[in-house]
Amino acid sequence: MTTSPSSAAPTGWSREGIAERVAQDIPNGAYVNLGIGIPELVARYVPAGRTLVYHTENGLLGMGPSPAAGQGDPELINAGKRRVTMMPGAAFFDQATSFAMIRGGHLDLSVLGALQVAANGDLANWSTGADDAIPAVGGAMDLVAGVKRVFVMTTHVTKEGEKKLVERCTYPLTGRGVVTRVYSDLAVIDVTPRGFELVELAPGVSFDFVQERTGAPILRNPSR
Amino acid sequence: MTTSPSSAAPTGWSREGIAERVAQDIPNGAYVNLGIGIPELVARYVPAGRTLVYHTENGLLGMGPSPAAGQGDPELINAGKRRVTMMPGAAFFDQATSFAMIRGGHLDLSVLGALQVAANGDLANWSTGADDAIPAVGGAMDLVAGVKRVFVMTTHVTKEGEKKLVERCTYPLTGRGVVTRVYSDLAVIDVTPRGFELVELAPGVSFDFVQERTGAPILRNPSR
Amino acid sequence: MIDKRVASAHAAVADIFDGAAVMIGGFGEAGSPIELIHALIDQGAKDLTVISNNTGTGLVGLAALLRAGRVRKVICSFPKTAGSTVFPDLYRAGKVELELVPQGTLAERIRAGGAGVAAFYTPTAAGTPLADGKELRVFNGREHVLEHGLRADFTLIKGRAADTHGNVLYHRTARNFAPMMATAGHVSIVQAAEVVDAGTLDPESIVTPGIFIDRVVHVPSPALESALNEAGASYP
Amino acid sequence: MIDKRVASAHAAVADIFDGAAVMIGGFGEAGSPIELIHALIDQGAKDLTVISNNTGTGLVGLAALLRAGRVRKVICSFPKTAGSTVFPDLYRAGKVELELVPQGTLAERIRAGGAGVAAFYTPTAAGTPLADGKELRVFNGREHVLEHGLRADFTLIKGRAADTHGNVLYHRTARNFAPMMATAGHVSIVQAAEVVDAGTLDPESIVTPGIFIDRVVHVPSPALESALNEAGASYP
Repeated sequence: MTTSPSSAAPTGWSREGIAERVAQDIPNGAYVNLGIGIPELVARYVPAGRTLVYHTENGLLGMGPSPAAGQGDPELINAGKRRVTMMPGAAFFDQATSFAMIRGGHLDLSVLGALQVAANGDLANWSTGADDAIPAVGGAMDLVAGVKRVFVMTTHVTKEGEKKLVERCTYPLTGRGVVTRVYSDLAVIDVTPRGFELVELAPGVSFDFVQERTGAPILRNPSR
Repeated sequence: MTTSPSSAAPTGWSREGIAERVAQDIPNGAYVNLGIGIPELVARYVPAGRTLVYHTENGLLGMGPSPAAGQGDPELINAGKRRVTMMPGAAFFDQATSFAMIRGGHLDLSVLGALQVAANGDLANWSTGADDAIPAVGGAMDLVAGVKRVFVMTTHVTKEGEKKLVERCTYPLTGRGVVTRVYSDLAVIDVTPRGFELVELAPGVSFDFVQERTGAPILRNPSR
Repeated sequence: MIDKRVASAHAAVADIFDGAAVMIGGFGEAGSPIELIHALIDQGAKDLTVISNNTGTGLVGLAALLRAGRVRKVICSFPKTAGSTVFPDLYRAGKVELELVPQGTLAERIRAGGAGVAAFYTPTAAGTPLADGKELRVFNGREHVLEHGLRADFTLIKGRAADTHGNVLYHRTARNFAPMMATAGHVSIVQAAEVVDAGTLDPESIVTPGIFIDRVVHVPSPALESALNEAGASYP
Repeated sequence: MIDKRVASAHAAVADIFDGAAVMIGGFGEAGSPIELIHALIDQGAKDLTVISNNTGTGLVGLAALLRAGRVRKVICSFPKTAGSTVFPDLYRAGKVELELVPQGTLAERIRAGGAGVAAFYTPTAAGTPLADGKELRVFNGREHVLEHGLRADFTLIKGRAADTHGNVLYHRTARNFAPMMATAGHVSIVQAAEVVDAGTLDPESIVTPGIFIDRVVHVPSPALESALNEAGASYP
């Protein structure tokens, strides 16, 4: 049965559900950079028995969780400028070394948010291009250019119902052909040379429901 | 009175005398790289009250003198692969950082040997270009390309009496237009946009004696 | 005898001239050399080009320097941190120029400048608006952007400890841009919470070798941007 | 749980394949990973391209690898140290190819390879035979040479201490090329005199962060090239 976009009721994965789903796909020992905001949730859902090493591009490998409120060190922070802790085996380094890790392909995975993801893997996540916006990019372009696999975590459509998975990005790009996989509230979708390919539907979500909210064809990928 | 080259008797500065003369020209606090061999003698003659910081391109700033024979650490060595010591304030670093110091113009002075120095400042000191030679360059090209001032320490002519200060180098170059000043057993000679310029004659050596042993005109530079 | 100590932050920045390019360490407040920045505000130099990852928060430090109208141009990666209002207002009013550079490219350009590397090819930003007008070249089938080394007339950074030769240690993620900026400043100035004699720091652990540092200022209890802002401070 | 330890030098190098490019740390004997090199000789891989500053002395270590006929090509800056006879003989006999690179350019090419920088412009070697056939370009009135990043299939280095995550500390001037080579090897292997649990080393003092290291081998009392040579050793 097809549900029209206008009837989009709360369904599929919550933010936490998306984070949990992403965490399942990250192997033990992976070096991971989690983008600021929603992607940070992933760290809470890493399955027991797996150890990930978190990289924060401002100069720390082996980042640990936030300290208790009011605790911590104002000069032990993450890329979002919030206080964090460090794990056994942590190391501090300068920005040139930190981005050598990123650009040189040493990180296994980056999990980022998105404004738009295109069927060709293009990502827009740093600017809407609005005239009055203050442009700010940080390390986003470096991450997508360098990290081996880029996972995007996002709502499938915007609050206003606009599609975020599109044929071609209309917002300024962060990188071309860089996205590996998209985890939305509705589905897990790979970006392949053939375009979007369905990996998994969120519980209770139909393929047609997802396709209607997606700006490009999704292959059902029967081989999975 | 003119002395012909064929009558070249021992005269002018000894090796140690040249080293002492070079040392006079190095100000307190200078960061200095002394080439392997004769240039290393300079460190013995630094005037009292001056502290120089010695850089060895294999990764140490604040190099000290050789340890006693049989002493020292086989992994605390200089660019000539001989054991050295370290001074208070020393720091170890990797090769990329070491050559960032060199290439980035952070060293004040390099003192090097030479096969040939040309009147335009070209230096040849790494290869005679002989067919059966094993080519080896080490850090010589980096040093001459990057260090602020390059002093050459050399005998004025070869053992066979061939001129080493020439109009144009015939040996393969180490760098173009890089030599600041030449300290030989016979004289101190600047390399200027006008060519060689006399700074000082060694004791008992005449200008003509030096000019005859030099392959390009030397300006007497009356302004000094 | 080598001793790079200077008496005060004000003495350290006294010769910064109008129109100078100044690199300022820090990622957010971590590593921001507040006392040197405040001394620079007092000193009065204007038409500065500031190279720093951010643009400060509240009305102190980097934000105060901008607010005082001393900065003609900012080269940075992220000028709009939460709590940053001074730069956005100036930018919207057309009173400050912005060169936006991806963070890793900014770090690498500064490193290249300090290391005598004139320019380099990076895959970062290829195909994006930040590569507009830049030279592109394909290596191994992939488009790269030509980026140039960056140097500055002065560098201002904060260390945890420094010795009289200018060797520097940093504190945790306050390290960030400081080691590269130390190499790329024609005159590099460090404010350090602890200043010790040469020979005190472990030669194996020194992060910035003294050759890159020209002046050492002892600032025993450096202010933190967040603490100043919570107290409602503004400078001057 | 992350544990990069492998049981032996032989286990660590077991998958090095014929034709592989192998970076080997060391400046002279300082930092030369003798035990890993000897394990590689035992293992038998041939047609190797070796990237290392020198070519070894006597009949052990790097010189022994060359003498065993396993090396097709050497990329280095200085192949004729005192006491080096194996390489010169092979080179004169036309049995090994040599790519001579200025030491600083070699270091920077390896760093660039590991840092994802495709190529860079350096003033070093401009106007010399080592720039022959290379692209030249003028920046700020000065000629520069285009040099490309270098990577390798494997990197073999020696550390003073390593932890189970692969964080590494070095010993004095044995550090030399190891930190860059660790970043540029597809598989980077460190032999360390001391191996400790993660969390033991000071996070502020780590020279090579574990992300760059794939395998850690404990070699408690590494041999020194000079001591082996004085004893008249040859390998195998």
